[in-house]
Amino acid sequence: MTDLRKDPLIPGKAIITAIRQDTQDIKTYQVRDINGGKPFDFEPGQCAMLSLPPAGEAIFSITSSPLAEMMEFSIKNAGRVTSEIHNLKIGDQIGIRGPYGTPFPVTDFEDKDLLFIGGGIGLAPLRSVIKYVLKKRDNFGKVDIVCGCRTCNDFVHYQEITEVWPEKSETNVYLTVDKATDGWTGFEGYVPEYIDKLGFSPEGKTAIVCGPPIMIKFVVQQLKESGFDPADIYTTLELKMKCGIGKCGRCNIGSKYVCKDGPVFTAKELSGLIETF
Amino acid sequence: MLKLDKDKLQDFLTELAEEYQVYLPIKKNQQTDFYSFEKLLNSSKVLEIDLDARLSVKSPKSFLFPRSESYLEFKKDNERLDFKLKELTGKPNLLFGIRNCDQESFKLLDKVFLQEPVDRLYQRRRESTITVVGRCLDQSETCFCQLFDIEPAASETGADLYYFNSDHNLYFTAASDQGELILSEYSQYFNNLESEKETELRMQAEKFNKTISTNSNNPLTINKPELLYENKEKIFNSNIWQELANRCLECGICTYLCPTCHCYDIQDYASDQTGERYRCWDSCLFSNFTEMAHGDNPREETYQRLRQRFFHKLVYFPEEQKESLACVGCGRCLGNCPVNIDITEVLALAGGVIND
Amino acid sequence: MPVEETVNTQREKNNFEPLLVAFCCNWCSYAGADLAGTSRMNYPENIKIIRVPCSCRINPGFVLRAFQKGADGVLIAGCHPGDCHYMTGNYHTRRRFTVFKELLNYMGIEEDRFKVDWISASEGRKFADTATEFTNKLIELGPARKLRDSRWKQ
Amino acid sequence: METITKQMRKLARESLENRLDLIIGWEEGRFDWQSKPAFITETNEVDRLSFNDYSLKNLAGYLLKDKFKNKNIGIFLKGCDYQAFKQLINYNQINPDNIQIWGIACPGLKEKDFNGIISEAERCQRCQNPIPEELETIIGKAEAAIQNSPEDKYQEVKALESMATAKRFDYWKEKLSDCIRCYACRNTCPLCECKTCMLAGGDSNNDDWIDSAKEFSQDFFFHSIRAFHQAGRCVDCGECEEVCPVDIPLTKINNKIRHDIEILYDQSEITEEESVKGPLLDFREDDPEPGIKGGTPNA
Repeated sequence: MTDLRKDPLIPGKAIITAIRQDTQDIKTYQVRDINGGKPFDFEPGQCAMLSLPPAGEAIFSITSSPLAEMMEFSIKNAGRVTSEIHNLKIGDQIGIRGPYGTPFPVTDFEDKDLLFIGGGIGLAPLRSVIKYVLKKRDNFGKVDIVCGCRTCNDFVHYQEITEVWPEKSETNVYLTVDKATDGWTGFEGYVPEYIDKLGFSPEGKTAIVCGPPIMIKFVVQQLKESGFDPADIYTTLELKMKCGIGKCGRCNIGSKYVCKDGPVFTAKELSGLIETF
Repeated sequence: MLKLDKDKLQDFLTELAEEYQVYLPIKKNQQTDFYSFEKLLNSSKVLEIDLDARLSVKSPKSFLFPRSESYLEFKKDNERLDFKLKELTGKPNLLFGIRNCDQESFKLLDKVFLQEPVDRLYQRRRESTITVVGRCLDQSETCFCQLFDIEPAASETGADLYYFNSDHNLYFTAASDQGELILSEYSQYFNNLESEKETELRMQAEKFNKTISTNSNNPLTINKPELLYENKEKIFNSNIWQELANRCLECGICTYLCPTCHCYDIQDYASDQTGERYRCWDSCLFSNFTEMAHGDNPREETYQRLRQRFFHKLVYFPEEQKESLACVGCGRCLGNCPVNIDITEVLALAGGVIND
Repeated sequence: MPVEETVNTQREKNNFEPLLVAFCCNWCSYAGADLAGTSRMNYPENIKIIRVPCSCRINPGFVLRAFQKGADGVLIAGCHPGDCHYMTGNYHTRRRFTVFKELLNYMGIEEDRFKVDWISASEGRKFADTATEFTNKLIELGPARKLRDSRWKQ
Repeated sequence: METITKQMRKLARESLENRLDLIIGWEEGRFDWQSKPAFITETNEVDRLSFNDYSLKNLAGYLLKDKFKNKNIGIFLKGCDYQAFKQLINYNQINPDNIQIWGIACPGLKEKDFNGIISEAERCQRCQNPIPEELETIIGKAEAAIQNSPEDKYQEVKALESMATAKRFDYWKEKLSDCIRCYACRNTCPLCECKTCMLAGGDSNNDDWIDSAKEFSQDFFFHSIRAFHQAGRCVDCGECEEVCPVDIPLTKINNKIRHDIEILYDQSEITEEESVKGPLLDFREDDPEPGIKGGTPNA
């Protein structure tokens, strides 16, 4: 007899153990399973489907490091499920299932210089792999992190970005805002402009880009022009996802399914797909 | 091979219906579709079994992948959230009188749903369903199963029982132990037949399979379905899709009648604090299929969605599943499309793009 | 046997308490209901009142949604034609729900399950009577299962 | 039929040569029982145009598509199609200035059912206006057009009305149980012009009135409200019933509302003057009270 409990669509139960209001419309939620541990094992860059009946389900990148004992999600209030999540309090139970998606190939990253480029909420999917890299700092080369947001109070967990990350050896953090407000003295301009100004040399360097599609398009183009090999540029593709297991057809692009073969793709893989968004 | 006299069919099905939930082609106001045997018995209107209709209106995929199926009940009171699974109840299904193209379409659905991670909702129905294929000995003008090397007179692989429907009898052969079991358990309805009759029927089947696979008046023998797969960039970027999309109504007829379309949506129904989550059919032609929460829709235009339907079936699915095209040539889409969008027209236009 | 007897016997027989959803326009019928309350007129508590700014605010979807979620009868109460606070609101209600009531009955819903009535702010008595009569009628008719969503649980 | 096809091609060639960018008509399908909408932009393609026994599709709906909005279009409309076109003008959904219409005196068309039996199309059996008289160019011979007596219009509706309510419910429960919610009836209706439909079928992104579950109450909601939204607009062009893959008698719902509106508000034909609004957008002080057939005024 088929055991429905093992069906991939059935969510497990988890509890919200901490909530942090990062920006006006982004909160970060800490989620643990019933007995306080990590709901399931995952690798950096993978996602989980959070289930909040009767609003429904939605898929989110796990922003905490896979080595941590809990899971963190930075969630922007954008649609029906996310607005319902933003009403949650500490101690509320939710459904969770996963892990979904192909993780960042951290083993290939070893001994390489890494350039992380995150735009707005796009930093969330990168956080998990950044924390993993900074935890196992010696396995990796130089680390440069470029984050861009609309204004200076849109950075998620600004304190960690500016105080924790730069302390790590050979780790530089560069911040930019679209519009300088409230006494912002750092760089003012879009991320592609800032990358151009910083002028990173491509030798032995792997770039990981995540953010709004328009930003990814220009940044990837720029990186290619400055000599980065498309196979060394990792980026993510954002499509509507429903089942998370590559069957419901919604996130099908070319012969790939974003929820199963992605959301992490190399620029080389993306250019191989006939349909591009 | 065993013979069942058609007069005894009703009693045979009645006894079968004690053990199985029997569905069979029933003619209801000039249309033949799969309905339950009980419905036939206790329906006031005169409904009749119709084993001669070439094809049912809807494909029998709805017995393995129903239009909507709830699988989870939830109960939410302030911070507590409880889930309860909805197990499948009732007798296993027995699909009596499907065609070989439908049977072959189950194999394509298996490639999607039974591939890791296995979809138990589909598996529990697939493993318990008995299929009985009625062999075709002629083709209607909208059929083209031979293009996907499917033998309408049935090559006896996959279903539990196969039968020839000729003159006043049904001639059964079993193709699985379940099939053997049924033939032996209900042997009182069957009697064996002279071997000449059996060879005559088999010869007829052979001849029919051969004639349709060689006849070239089917337009798809000129522009083959593999055309898209072999010239995907050129055809993808051609403007045949805008031309076809001019008249497309973006409705769900082609995807919902198609035996191999398997896209679905997951929705919640809430009755105050409790409710249930269910899976239901969805169509890549609907405007909100790829619409994201913040309103952006990568496939905004009709032609992008129409192209996605043909490319997923004839290019992406084969790339992913090693050369099996997601089509069985039943012709339900081109027969029912309100504006006659037809795979032969698409491939003819595609052929035109490649030649010039 | 007067109407009262038959209704009570039926009520005990299968202790069926109908759910009557009433959309009352804020300016007249809701005030009428208030008046019925303040002047101590009793009417069955099966009636659940939803206040709407005007009877023409109600969309036929509300009526069907009410039946889907367990209502046994739906009442739309508005001002008498001509007294509408918004001048022409209830004229539109009248046309809209005359056509919709016909459509519902045509598609198989008993005529007595859905009623449109005009109750002014001073007609507390009429509100109480309408509520009582409608509830008794629903007890006779029994639960409305035709349009109820099978997934709906109380 | 050949004369109509020849005239169509002549008109199309002339107008494409001087001022029109697009001609919307019909062309042969793959099988002889098919006739599909054609969109002609080049004069050398004009010979694709053809009118045959199965050219039922109402082309007026295509005028709503954004990509045709600012083009100079020539369109062929039968009597029933033209009624829908007039409604689109009355509800100012399309701007008639850049649209050239050629009417067709419709001889009554055919349809082929599931078992291949060819019969007169249902809508033609009750058609009251086969010729769009108001148009100055009419193709085809007027006397060949079909004639039906006015009572044919609502025969089926009256038959259903005479049944008992409970039996009618069983009738509709049986019919609507075949619905697969493919939305072809809504998408093909020339007068269903909302950009996002409230009956979108429970896309889980936004709160919709109904969801896509196989649930009779949801399908009932969809079909009753879809018809009700066409109250006072539907012209019985028969498209919704024509495209339904499972043959649900949808025009019987729309025609019930048309029939009631004619009796209750005696606004039968679609009029053109500016002042007259749609029946449900208008009112009179002495309108009948809600009750069956507007009869029993409320006590």
